[in-house]
Amino acid sequence: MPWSREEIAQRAAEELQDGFYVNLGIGIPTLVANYIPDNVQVILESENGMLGMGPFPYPDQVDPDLINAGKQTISELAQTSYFSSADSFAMIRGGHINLAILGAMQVAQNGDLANWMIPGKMIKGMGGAMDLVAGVNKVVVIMDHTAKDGSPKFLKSCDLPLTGSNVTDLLITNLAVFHFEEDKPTLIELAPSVDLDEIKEKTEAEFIVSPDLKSN
Amino acid sequence: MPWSREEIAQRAAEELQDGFYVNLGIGIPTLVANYIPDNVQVILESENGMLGMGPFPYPDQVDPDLINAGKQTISELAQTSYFSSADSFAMIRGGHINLAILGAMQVAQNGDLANWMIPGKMIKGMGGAMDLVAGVNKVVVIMDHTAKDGSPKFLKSCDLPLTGSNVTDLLITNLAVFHFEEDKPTLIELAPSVDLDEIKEKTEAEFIVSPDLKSN
Amino acid sequence: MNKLKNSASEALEGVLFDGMTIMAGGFGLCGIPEYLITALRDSGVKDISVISNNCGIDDFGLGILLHTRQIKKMISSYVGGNKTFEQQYMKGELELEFNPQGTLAERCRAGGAGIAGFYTKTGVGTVIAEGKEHKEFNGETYILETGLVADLSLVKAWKADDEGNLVYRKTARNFNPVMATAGKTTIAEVEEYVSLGDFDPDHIHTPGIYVNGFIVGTDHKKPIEIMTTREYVA
Amino acid sequence: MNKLKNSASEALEGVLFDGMTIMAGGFGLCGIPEYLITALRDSGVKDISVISNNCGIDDFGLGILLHTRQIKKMISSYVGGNKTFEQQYMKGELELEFNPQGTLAERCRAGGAGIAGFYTKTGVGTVIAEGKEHKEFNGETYILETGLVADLSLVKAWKADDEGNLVYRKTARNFNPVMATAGKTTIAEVEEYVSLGDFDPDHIHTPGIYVNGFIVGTDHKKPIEIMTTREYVA
Repeated sequence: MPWSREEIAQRAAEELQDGFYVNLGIGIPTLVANYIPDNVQVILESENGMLGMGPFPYPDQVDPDLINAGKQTISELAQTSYFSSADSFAMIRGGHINLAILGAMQVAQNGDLANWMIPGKMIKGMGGAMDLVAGVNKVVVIMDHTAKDGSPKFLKSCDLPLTGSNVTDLLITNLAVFHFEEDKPTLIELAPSVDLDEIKEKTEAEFIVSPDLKSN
Repeated sequence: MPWSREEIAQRAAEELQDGFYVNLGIGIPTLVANYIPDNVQVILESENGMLGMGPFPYPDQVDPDLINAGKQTISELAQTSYFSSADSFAMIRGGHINLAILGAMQVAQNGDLANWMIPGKMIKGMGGAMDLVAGVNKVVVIMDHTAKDGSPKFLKSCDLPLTGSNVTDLLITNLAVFHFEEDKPTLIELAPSVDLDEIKEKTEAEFIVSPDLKSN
Repeated sequence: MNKLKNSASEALEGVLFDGMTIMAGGFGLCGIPEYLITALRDSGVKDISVISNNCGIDDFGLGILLHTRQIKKMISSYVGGNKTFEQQYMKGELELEFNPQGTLAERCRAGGAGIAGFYTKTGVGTVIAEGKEHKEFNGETYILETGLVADLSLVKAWKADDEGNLVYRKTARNFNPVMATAGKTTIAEVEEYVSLGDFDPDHIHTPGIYVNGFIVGTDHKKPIEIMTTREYVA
Repeated sequence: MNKLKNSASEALEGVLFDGMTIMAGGFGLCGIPEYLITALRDSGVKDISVISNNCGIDDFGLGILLHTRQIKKMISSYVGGNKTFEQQYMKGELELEFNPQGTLAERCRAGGAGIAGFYTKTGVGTVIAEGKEHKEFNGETYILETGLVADLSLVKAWKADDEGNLVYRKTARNFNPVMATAGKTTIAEVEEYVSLGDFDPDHIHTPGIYVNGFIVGTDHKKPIEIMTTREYVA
């Protein structure tokens, strides 16, 4: 049984380590905040200029001057600090954020990531995604393993315009988890009731199977 | 009669315009602050990270956390702001300071300025001088017209290592004032009892004499 | 020298011309100079190139300058959620230059700081890098991006004093401080005017040197794009 | 995660090694990490390259590391007023690299901000430009300067909270905020420890993400190099 969106988020949350500074992308990555382990303290960064992002505010505490990078109203915490967009991306580009969790349209076996535009459609812009994948220490990508028509999204090479080249460190899909090192990605974990044959069938990218492959 | 140090400072103060942001170098330039005209309000910048520099503090208000770029204790004003060295030089390099008044060892006819090192002597470093001459909109240089041995300091070309090339906008010596434009510097003003012959004799640089040459 | 102006139109007097480049602070609708944008619209200035992270929404923020077709070109990182924008762009009536958000912020900082160009890893291997100079530093590839300056920067702050010192509030700070440094002229819009000396000089975000004038707006609309809340748990 | 350490030596445990590069904040003797410099001396770490605007005076600040000959190289903008420095340099026992002050500050910022290099006008036509890449932008010549990072940055702030958020005081801020961003490890020395939540988050100068640990010093000496005062006029 493939992982649900919540289960993907939960699996991604396992990558969080105590003391990490983390940026969560828009969409499923946002859900990761709900699964931070009890013994782990992380500080969430929002690239519009905030460290120490808190949960959504109570209805009577909504503040139009306090939003996250997804333009949602949020709250602050005791450790919160604010800064300019230039300082925010200095932090991101300078490698000070330990982990980013981002959604994707396509990932290639060399770690290329495409998540910002589909040619022919109106392009909305890359926002801060290119800066995040270029600057953050570890980039965890989460996406469905295949497109709605069943075609693979984990490819030999992306055909969509790239967000970054050779930037993915870990790929978590609804079927499996892949770890990226020097050469080829390594399959390290399978979703419940998913077997290697199904992964091979639904994946275009070449990958290695870890000797310690974990089944759930 | 040549201008005294105070008179040179007083002449330099005539270059101040209302609303100007101004950086005063160490030494005689510091004296300029004593001659700011009554109808002119300027804001002094200190490149160690302060806008709105006030006068020396009263003895019981000395604060070791509040010094100017010459490491002298100073005071703050109602409009004062503090910032980092990076932000300070962003301001200087970005052309936001209207006027700098600096001392010099040598000036050349093309506006080259040397004021930071004498080969063979222990070099102390250029501090912020290279940044100031490269970034500030108008650079006013003040120096004695000749060295102690009588040799000219306003030269065809500097033989000391440069602080900046083609950076001088106005040169005020104890004998005269020169304005720098595209081609050659123009002599625009003489100190009291100083005549053109004396300037010619004591100057190596080629210069034009303004038709409106002002005698004092 | 009191930099307080009586109105947005007074503050913009003499600085507007057709074909000019204008930076406008804000992220989404957060921290945008509402009244100054309205004054821009009312001025009728045309063929503007606008440098701003976003382009407002259909009926608010920079979006209102699309309806009047005053914008010729946008330099932004994200323009989603604006139908008018999409229509004009698809018809070829509007030029668009995308910059990665951090590159856009850094280009504004560089412009204000006298840095003509800088090397960044952001965008290497993407369309953003096409036609740009590539250079290796310590075995890694970087691309050259250039500094940006504007004829006019319009910023939104929380408070200002007579000198034009500015303080921003929470995430409404965003692009405003860097854009304030990169305008040949910079006009600020604030919610509160304080007396000289009321600011702690250690807390000033934008020193007055960057601010040519400011206006005090009342009843800023500050619309919320995506209202998200949690419930009180008994 | 409380980043408060019990002592300077505890804060530096495990991060020192011979031949390392260390950034130290401060301008003259203003805003220097006194206790951390003493701990550096006591650690005996050798052959350090130090990036700091100045090198203290003979018997205070970084100057004390000259007496013990722990410094191999200084990267500074101004080293006047230090006899020990002059002697060791003249004897060829000490390497020295001068950077214009603004270039030094910007190189530290660039290092912390992931900017590999940047183009500046500062130093064009001087010895500083020798051997550096020159490039024209809009008809003006600029030189390429590179970003600087350090194995360790030692900074001095006024106050810190548990998270390591820092606030500086007056001109003691100087190089400290940029150097805090450019250390692989950054240790701060403060005068006052405040509880989490005591800072207004709009007033924090250095977010805790840049600070690995901090110590609270008591009775900082803060010597004054040039005491200048005016008289009360009756």
